[in-house]
Amino acid sequence: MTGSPLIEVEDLRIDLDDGSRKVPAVENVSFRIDRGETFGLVGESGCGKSITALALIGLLRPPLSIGGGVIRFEGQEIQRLSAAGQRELRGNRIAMIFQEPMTALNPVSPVGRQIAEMFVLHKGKSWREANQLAVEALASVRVPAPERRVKDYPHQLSGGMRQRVMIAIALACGPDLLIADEPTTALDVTVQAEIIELMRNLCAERGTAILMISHDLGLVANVCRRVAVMYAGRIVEERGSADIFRTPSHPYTQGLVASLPRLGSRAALGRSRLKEIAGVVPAITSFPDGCRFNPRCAQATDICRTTAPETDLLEAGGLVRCHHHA
Amino acid sequence: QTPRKGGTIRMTAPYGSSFSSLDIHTTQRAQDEIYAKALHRSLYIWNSAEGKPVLELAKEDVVSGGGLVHTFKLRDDAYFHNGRKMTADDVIWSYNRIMDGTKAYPGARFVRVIEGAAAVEKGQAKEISGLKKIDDFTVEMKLTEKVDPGFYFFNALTSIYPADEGAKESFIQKPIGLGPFKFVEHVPGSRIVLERWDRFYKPGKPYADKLIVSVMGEAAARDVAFRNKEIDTSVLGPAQYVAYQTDPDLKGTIVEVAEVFTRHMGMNPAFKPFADKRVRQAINHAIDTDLIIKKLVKGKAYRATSWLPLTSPIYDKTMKPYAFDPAKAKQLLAEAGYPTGFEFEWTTSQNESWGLPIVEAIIPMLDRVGIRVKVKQVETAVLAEVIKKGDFQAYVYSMATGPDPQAALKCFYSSTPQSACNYTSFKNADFDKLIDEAGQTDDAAKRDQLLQKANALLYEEAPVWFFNYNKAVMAVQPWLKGIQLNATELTHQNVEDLWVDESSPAK
Amino acid sequence: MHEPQGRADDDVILSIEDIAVHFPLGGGLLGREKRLLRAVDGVDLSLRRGECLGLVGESGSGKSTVALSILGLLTPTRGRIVVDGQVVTNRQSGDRKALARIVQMVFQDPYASLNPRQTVRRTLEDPLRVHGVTAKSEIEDRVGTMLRHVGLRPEQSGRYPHEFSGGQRQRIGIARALILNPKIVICDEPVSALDVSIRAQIINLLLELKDTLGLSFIMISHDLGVVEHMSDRVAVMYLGRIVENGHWREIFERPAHPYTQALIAAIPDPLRHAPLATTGGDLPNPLNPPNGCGFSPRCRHAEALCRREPGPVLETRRDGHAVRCWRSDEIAAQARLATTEGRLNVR
Amino acid sequence: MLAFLTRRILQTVPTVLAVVLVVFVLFSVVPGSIVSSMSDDGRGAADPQVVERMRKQLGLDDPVYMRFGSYIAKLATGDLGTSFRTREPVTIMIAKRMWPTLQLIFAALTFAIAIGVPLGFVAALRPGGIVDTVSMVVAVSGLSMAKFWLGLLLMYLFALKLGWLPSFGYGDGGLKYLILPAVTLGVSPMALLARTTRAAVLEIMTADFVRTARSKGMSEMRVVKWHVMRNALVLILTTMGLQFGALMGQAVVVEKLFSWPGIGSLLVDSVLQRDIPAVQGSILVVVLAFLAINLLIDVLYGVIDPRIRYA
Amino acid sequence: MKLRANLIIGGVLFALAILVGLLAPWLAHTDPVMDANLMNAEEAPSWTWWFGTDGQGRDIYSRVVYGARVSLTVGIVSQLINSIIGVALGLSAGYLGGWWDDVVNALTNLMLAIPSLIFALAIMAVLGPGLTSLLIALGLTNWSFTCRIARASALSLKSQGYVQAATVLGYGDLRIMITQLLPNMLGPIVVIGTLGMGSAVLSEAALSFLGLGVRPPFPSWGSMLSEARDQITTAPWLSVFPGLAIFLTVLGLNLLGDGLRDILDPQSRSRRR
Ligand SMILES: Nc1ncnc2c1ncn2[C@@H]1O[C@H](COP(=O)(O)OP(=O)(O)OP(=O)(O)O)[C@@H](O)[C@H]1O
Ligand SMILES: Nc1ncnc2c1ncn2[C@@H]1O[C@H](COP(=O)(O)OP(=O)(O)OP(=O)(O)O)[C@@H](O)[C@H]1O
Ligand SMILES: [Mg+2]
Ligand SMILES: [Mg+2]
Repeated sequence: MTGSPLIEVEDLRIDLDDGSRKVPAVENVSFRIDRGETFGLVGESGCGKSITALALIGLLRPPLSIGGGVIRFEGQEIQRLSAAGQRELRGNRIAMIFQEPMTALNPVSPVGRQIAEMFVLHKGKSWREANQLAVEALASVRVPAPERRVKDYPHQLSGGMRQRVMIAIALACGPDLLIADEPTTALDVTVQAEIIELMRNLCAERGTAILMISHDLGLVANVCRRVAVMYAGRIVEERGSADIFRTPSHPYTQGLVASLPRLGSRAALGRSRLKEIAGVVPAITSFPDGCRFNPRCAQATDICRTTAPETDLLEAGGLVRCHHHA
Repeated sequence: QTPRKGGTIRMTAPYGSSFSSLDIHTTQRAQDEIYAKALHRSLYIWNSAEGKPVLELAKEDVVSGGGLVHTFKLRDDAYFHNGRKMTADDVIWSYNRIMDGTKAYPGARFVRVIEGAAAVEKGQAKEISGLKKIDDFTVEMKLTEKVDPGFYFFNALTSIYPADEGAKESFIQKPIGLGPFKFVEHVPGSRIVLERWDRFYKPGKPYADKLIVSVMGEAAARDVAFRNKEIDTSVLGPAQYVAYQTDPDLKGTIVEVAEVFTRHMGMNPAFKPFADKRVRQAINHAIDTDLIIKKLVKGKAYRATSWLPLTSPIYDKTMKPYAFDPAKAKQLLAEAGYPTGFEFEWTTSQNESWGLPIVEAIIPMLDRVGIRVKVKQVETAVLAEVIKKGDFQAYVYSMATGPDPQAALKCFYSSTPQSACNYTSFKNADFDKLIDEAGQTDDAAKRDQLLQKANALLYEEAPVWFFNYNKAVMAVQPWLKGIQLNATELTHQNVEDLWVDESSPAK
Repeated sequence: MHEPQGRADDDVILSIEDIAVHFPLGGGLLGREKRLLRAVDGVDLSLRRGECLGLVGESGSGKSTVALSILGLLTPTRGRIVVDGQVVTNRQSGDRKALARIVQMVFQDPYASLNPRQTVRRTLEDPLRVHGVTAKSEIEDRVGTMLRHVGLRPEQSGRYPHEFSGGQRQRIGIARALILNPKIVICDEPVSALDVSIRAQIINLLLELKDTLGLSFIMISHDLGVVEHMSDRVAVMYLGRIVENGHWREIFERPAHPYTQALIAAIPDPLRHAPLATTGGDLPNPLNPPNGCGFSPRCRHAEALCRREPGPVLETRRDGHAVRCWRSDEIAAQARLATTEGRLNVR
Repeated sequence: MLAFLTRRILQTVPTVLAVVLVVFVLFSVVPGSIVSSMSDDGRGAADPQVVERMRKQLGLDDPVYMRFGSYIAKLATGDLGTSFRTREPVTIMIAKRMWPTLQLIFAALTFAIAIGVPLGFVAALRPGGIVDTVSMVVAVSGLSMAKFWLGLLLMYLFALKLGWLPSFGYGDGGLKYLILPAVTLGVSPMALLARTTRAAVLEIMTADFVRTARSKGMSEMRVVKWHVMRNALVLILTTMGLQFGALMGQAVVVEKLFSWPGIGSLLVDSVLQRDIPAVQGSILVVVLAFLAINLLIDVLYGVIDPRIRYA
Repeated sequence: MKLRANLIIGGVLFALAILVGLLAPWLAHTDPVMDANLMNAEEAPSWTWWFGTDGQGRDIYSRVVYGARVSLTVGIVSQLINSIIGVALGLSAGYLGGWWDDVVNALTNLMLAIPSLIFALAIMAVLGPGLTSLLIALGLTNWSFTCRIARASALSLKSQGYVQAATVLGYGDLRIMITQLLPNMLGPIVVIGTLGMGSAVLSEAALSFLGLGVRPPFPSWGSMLSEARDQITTAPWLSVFPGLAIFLTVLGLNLLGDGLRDILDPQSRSRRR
């Protein structure tokens, strides 16, 4: 965790305007990613992973807005940049791939053109050159017969192929950071494996850092060096990926690791009742006071119900946000 | 003022949103005769100043054979628009065509007065035996009745077509006639454009170079167009009549004439209350007709006394219309056995001058004497059918009651079928006798007297509620001169007599 | 926990015999050319009493189609389904009710599977009424019991679905499936739409109910962890066919079919920051399936034999382990090495 | 493509036949007839003999099935019969009226597109803004006015008060005659298009691929130009296809009001005067036009939206 | 849920129109039919005659008030007929599919292909002018849109879990259609219905203009407006007030429809979720 940070997020807050007031959907989020590093963000649906990513790339739209904190890209505060300056970063230096490859591509535009746009936008190429480069880009994500495929429309490609196109678009300009928001959730496991490998290899070759978002703790832990776990708009734990799985510190992380049947565990340990996390994920408008996990936490005490815990540094490395962490 | 040559006359055809047909033999609608007056000519023509038909295509009519044989000396200077001179053959050909039984031309009812015409209609003969070509410009016509052929051969239904040309398919697309203007263009649903026919037989006529007849069924649109000086003539309804009268700019444009139409409510004697003369009279008393004419019709009508209209040559000026007298009406109803009144169904169209609005105004008046009205609104086309079939208790309608008084009164002749025009199934022996006598007499004065008597009898019998005679009102732009007060239909102008001065905005 | 072992055949409560479901695409009067989509193409399965059968396979491999055929929502193009001794294929429409009392279903999306305009009470009462339970007290009784079974409080039954969380909704869905006391419950991805932290609750509930009510389950899932955890036997589908079928332990410890192997190997191991095993290629277009073995284009063991027609047949070996592969024996040995070694050193 | 067109054209045959049948049945029981309507202005009473001949000649007394049979037989040869009223072939009558109606409808659509689509775009780019509010109020108001009333007001204002345009008629076919009727007719599709466009653009602006486009570092202008427009067009096209039918209907009113020589006024006249062959012919042509336009739109879909392919 | 301005304005306008129609006997100054007194013909608006009088001397205010009854009846009843036909056909076609779906589709295409105003014109010609005919004519010619929506909803709802669940539970087809599908497709149907009511009121006016309107003597706004068109320059009050009544009511219905769409349309709802 040394070297100059590529991107640094400090105390980020994202507000959701629900018409009458502003509710923080994400709060106190801080993390940094170094050049070429792989960083994972996990958490359940609705905990704020995607909007955090959108904030990084400057794509929050009303009713969402950045309510506080700083995001620095290579030391530059992104929010201070002009709109044009932000656009220059976007796509060129920071790229993003989205969850649903079907809807993330324009259905009425050939995929080749959608790749070529990147070269026109950021490299000042003519369409003719850009189209040529698009073929190469498509070849680099190992799409067979790229010369023919560039003319295809998204619906003519399978899910895996589409996600490859997304990767080709994202990596077209050789960005420094690739944000992958659940890039494989819509795919089958066998296809997922291929996409993940492709992404991992390409980024490693080019030294691109990855921010990978997923709710699959196992996947993220496998792909990323460091993993942050989000719960209800806050990062509750940030660790090296092996540690977080082996010795989770936060009760929520512990619960997650223990609650899911893992392949091979029954064969090894026999079938036992799964560990449950009681209760439900709180709604964004009714986050509990204190530690947001307290209503579901078996170890909760009074302080958890009143005071939000600060981030603690762990001896073994990493951060945790819990009054009673292990 | 000497008429100016040149210019464009822009007339309107206000009775619907198109012309029915360019074959004028097939249609008797007032709408179509507007253009036909420019394009075609018949043996006679209506003379508005004299109020009767006069010879047009013939120079002379020699009557013989006890008044049944007419020998017409035809013009020898009349040219069809294709440049061919009209001859006796064209006249005979045209009348034969009209009698073609397989085609059902409405003009047949006029030509049928020629001997042998009915046989042609039934397919028993090829040519009308009563028509003979004496030489190229002389035709002999033998009639079946002693009538004035002028009333039969003056309107456009009996126009003279160029023989053989008229049978061609193309004729209906590009009609050819003898009129002062020749056909240029027809935009169906919009307008007919005609231009001056140089070889027209009346020297120096027509004056204008061009005639445009635009179809404009919407009164409101016509109003705007007239005020906007886009058209030279516009027929006015009651509302606009008032408006134009009160507008200093437009006041001078109004031209009006009493037309030969009688508006009335026909009562079906098959409906029991209406079988009683007293009930029919009661209705005539119960309705404040003058008030309706004054307020609702805005004075754009003349109070009807009896059947024959104001412009009828035998109109009896001494006759007084039914008085508005609800008390009398009540009394008559009581006498007839309806002291508390009754209810009837009144079939009407939407016509603004003699349809629904009138009925709406009458409903409360009749209600005051105990008669309740149920309105049945139908379309005009349906109304005509309903009336012919006798499928009504009462109807309201407007009927041509001229120019021939004898023909108008014949509608109440008991043997005239309901489907012809005896819509109220009128049967009265005295009336029949008067008509018969009038038909047989040679003495014009006596005939008029008999017909007047018949008309008075109708007043007494009151088969209808006598409403009004139409006052036709047209607005005419100040630059259009020579408008004739045609009592048969104000819009039917002999266009060769019209001319426009320099102030016309039309090129 | 108790795990049923090889039982006699009279214990079979559901048997599927060579069913196929073909969807005609296009067609119709003056329509475009007709094409057949062979969603399910010759599937044999059987389910024993009290057993949980896991059905896994890639998206579009025909799992749901099999389920819908069992439930009578689809009429198979060929083959026979026998439920509790009754043939349900070629049934008359009146039999729908009878079948309903035997087989029920839990749906994937708890948000879409409850009628938003009906209270929970109506959702549970109506099926009873349809099935001739009219006594008010009995209805109330059964609804109350069922709600308690699935961990909801009967007082909540007057609420509408949107007033419940996803996990609670799935409980309601389960209650609805069980209200008619069916013998077989088919769960089509019962937890994949749920929050990760809720899944365990539902999985535990299903297993509990299976034991207390003596239910037989068919468990369809993408998540091999869940399938392994819940199933007694597992069937793996690929391109409308069963490629492997057997006891769970056999399948997960000694997968014989290369596809099953690939499937298991593609699951990322959180404790190993290592490349994932990849197969290459996507599931082929079912409208245009490959010749011979359906998996051959993606199979690294494929030989000329594999691409030849007819494809391999489902061959049953000892202990009921069936595989559809010409070369399974040769591959099996390598596979055992690949999967067991690196993986099973869990704490 | 050719196969698609053939198939689609063949598919319309049942619709066309059904239309013919429906209209035929309706007008075989309609009260009143051409014969009575000929004398409906009260001039010259009808001559019973002529009436009878005419009924026979026009086949009005034949049983319905016979009339239908012979109509279909003739229709198969492209013959729409002979008008009762004008006594010319209906095909010729319609041919003369077709162009003005198409002119009117296309002018109205052009107006609607030229105003409605940009209005919708502008409104959607700042939802809730002043432009949005004003344009949507205008749009809803445009939808809420009786056509003939609006036409009269326009006529009054632009022809009479301002004197800019002629108030009626086809004139020499010039553009200035077309403007008022086209605007009158175009107001409601304009309003609908503005609303559809707004809704479509708003919806597309929230689509995932727009987010992707933004993530590429595109400016909003480019996002709209490169990604939103074409997608919005698909939705706009759908509205237009359906609007065409409504426009044909509205044209009846507008043509009558402005003395416009189109199919619409022909239709009203023919209905009111019971010129049955002309009624059948014009409805048939209107339906064919509708089907043709929708076919065209389907083809356009294929051009715009690659997801739609015609085998 | 935040109430939108269009919903409120639209709702108020429409409710007002309904109220006026219901309370007509109390609101009206005179009888709209019998109190024709030609002595008062064509008076301009004044304290005695709020909206002036017409050619027959009837109080326009009272006629506008009573006109609400006819016009709203036309709007509501005809649209109700349309909705019922459209939903019945569309729902059953979408749910049952098969040949019935083909038949309904063919019918819908047919109805779409004949412009509804033209179809209504033809039906009016057959039935003759009058309120019943009008209700039938407008009620039979505008269901295709509803039908399409209902069919599309049925198709998409059919694959929803709860509909499948109902089938699995052994519900009969009719029960499924009525209890599971119908309540869940009402939103868009109601929206279309509201908009359809507005266009029915306008269609009535258009048919009046073409000479095939409502049967007198009971006034409808459309017939009043159409009758008064000749006097637009001379007695503008004759047309202004019924014209305004139509405009405001249809405007209200349109706004109401839009507002309801915002609330009921699942698409816009999901966007906000
Ligand atoms: N456009 C928006 N309008 C209103 N609320 C939003 C919007 N986008 C996100 N939210 C809310 O913000 C919260 C965080 O959303 P986010 O999409 O970041 O979740 P996530 O962690 O990515 O979940 P998932 O795993 O489902 O993608 C959620 O409660 C969501 O409802
Ligand atoms: N009603 C239908 N009409 C046409 N094709 C269908 C239909 N239902 C399913 N299919 C096709 O049949 C195949 C199998 O579908 P099925 O839903 O059974 O797969 P699955 O294994 O359940 O997939 P998933 O994991 O995505 O649920 C797919 O290719 C699907 O597209
Ligand atoms: Mg997300
Ligand atoms: Mg499935």
